[in-house]
Amino acid sequence: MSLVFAGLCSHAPGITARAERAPAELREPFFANFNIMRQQLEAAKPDALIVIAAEHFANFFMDNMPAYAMGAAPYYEGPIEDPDWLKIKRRKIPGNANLSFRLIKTIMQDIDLAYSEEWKCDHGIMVPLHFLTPNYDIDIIPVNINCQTAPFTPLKRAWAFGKALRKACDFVDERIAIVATGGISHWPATPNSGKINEAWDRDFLDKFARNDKTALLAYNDEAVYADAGQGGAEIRTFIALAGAVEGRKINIAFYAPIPIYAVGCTIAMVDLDES
Amino acid sequence: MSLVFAGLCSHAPGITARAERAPAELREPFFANFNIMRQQLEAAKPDALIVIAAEHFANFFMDNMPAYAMGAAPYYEGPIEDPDWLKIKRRKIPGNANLSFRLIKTIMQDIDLAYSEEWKCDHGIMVPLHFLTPNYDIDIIPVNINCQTAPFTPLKRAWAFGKALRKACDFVDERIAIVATGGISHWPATPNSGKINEAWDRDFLDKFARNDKTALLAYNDEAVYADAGQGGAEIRTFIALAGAVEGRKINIAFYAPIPIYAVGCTIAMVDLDES
Amino acid sequence: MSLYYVQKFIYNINRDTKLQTGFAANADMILANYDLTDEEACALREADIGLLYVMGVNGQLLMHYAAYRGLAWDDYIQAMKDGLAKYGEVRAGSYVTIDGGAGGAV
Amino acid sequence: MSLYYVQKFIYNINRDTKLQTGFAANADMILANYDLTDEEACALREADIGLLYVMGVNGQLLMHYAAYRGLAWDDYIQAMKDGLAKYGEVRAGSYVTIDGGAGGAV
Ligand SMILES: [Fe+3]
Ligand SMILES: [Fe+3]
Repeated sequence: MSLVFAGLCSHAPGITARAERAPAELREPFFANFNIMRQQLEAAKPDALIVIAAEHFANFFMDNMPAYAMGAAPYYEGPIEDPDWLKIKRRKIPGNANLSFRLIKTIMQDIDLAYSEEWKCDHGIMVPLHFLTPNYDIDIIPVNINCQTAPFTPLKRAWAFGKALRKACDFVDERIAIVATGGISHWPATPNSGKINEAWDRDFLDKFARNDKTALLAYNDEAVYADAGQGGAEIRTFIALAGAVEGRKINIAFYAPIPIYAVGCTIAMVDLDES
Repeated sequence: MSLVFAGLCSHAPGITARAERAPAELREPFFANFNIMRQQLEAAKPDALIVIAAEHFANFFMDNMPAYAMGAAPYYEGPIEDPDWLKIKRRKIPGNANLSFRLIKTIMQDIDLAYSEEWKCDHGIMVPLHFLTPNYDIDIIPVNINCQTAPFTPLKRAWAFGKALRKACDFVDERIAIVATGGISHWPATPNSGKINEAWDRDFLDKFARNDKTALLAYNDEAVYADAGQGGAEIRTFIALAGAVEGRKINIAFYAPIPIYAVGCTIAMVDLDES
Repeated sequence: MSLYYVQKFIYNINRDTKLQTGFAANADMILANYDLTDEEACALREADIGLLYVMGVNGQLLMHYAAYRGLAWDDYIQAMKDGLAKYGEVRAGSYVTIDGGAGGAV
Repeated sequence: MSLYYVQKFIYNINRDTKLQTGFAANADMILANYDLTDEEACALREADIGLLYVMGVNGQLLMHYAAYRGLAWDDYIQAMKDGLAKYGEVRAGSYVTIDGGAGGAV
């Protein structure tokens, strides 16, 4: 098998844009766990990193909104946001179109994904890369799941996508890492920004850590919106990762609500070697 | 059940752009069968007409190429081509966004279709509408299957899409008509334009008429390209229709190679009432 | 009713630095490419973030547009609150304010 | 090697009458928005349909571009044949000519 790393992290733009405004006793362990994740990712020596993201209208609009899309370009660009605002420099990021298309051709036998021969990354991908591949020296392959506008990708299809992605990874010779990135409960980009439903988050993370497919797919959009806000739709990225590592537990390395970052900040990794 | 009409027709731009250049003994029976199809469509009193098309880069490019997309706009526009070239006037065409989204929400449980809140129609939709709804007085819902650039939508997924579309049609109260439109063998937009593999076409149409799922899904992209040209990829629209009327035979009302129209011209209809 | 095109303009300009240059040079010429009411075109030109929020622009589009138009984070949050006070409740979409903005960090 | 952007320009202009107006007024300014070699920009500006065909532009894009640039049907087919004679075989993509163009209607 060629999946060599699987993990999940938050991507809220406040993590870099407003980094210093969080209390040090929350920020420091959060960033320390990003560092641990980076070390484990590097130790896995991946040839490519697939980022399963929930973008925020960087590439996809309602003129053509795919349930999922995968990048297939030789390079990508980001961030689309004002670099001074996000505090991440705009740059090109290396890709691998040939590998992308090999993965896509396998996945599309089961999952009707769109493919994109150009891609602009927003904070949803740039914040994770800022911490995990700070030298931008690993080929990335961006993936988006529609978490941004209803009708959203159904949860069971997000799971099926993760499973199909895993099958495709196992089918290529390259060493593949997957990082999913999304928020749990949050009310971003509203006056409620900073509101976090910690009890809901911890209950969700418990199901996620146990990789309880039935429990994860039992959520419904209306309840998630009511309990977990607009940002709750991003649980699709968690569920896709769970599908990709079906049957394995997921270690929650860090969780803490950090209101000025507007999300319950999360770092999770999967031990792919455990029996 | 609320599917009230199902049929298929050719859409090559030469059918209108170069109408008078075909021999009258071929053109007249072809256009007469378009007329019969229009009468049957009108007699079915549909509330909306879903056109399953193979577009030609009217709305979708390799920056975001969906396996299929469905329109969800209050109106559409077309043709994108020079109206004097296509000989079809540019106009708005009525849509029904509410109905579109009800269909999409059902379909997306099984099929990961993209949705599009605006859509520009090319000859792939305008030529059929020119003959079938000449007064543009029926709400249309455009659908595209990627037949234009590899990797194409797998044939088995095109079939599955047709089946999911049928399920969604049966789930709404409106009376729905479906017209699929595509070419069989052809080498369009090359110096070979006009080349037609009649033997291959007739063999394909035999399988299509019998609605032989196994035979239809046994085609593969390499052989179709070799035997049926660049345009052969459009058999996906035939296969989606076959999936939508699974178990029913399809009547080939007309078939004749018409080289100046660059395709074997086809009209087919399904008797939805037969037991 | 052209919220779709308000959002499409924001989508396009948020991701395209060449369009940003064109908009800085001649905003009206760029806005003329979108099917907008006068109120919508004015809100976009004047960066009336509060009104755009109340109109129902998806927050993920508006947050980036506010940053591109130069609003610092706290000012952007305040602009939405001011918009609610001035124009009333959010008219469309899912980016409504709940509980009067309770739980917010700013 | 920027066939992707040659095709993207054609895709955009085929479907957008406002872009067509801008291109008619100042072709170079519009083409500057795409990552093109000099040969590519020249072929697009001069409507060298034969060269664009040989470069590997998808036929479904090129057919519409030729019509937009005013080529009648038979002239468009002839332009591809002339391109093959002048520039050699199609370099990329699947819209190759087979059997020397046998079976064609024009
Ligand atoms: Fe997000
Ligand atoms: Fe076609």
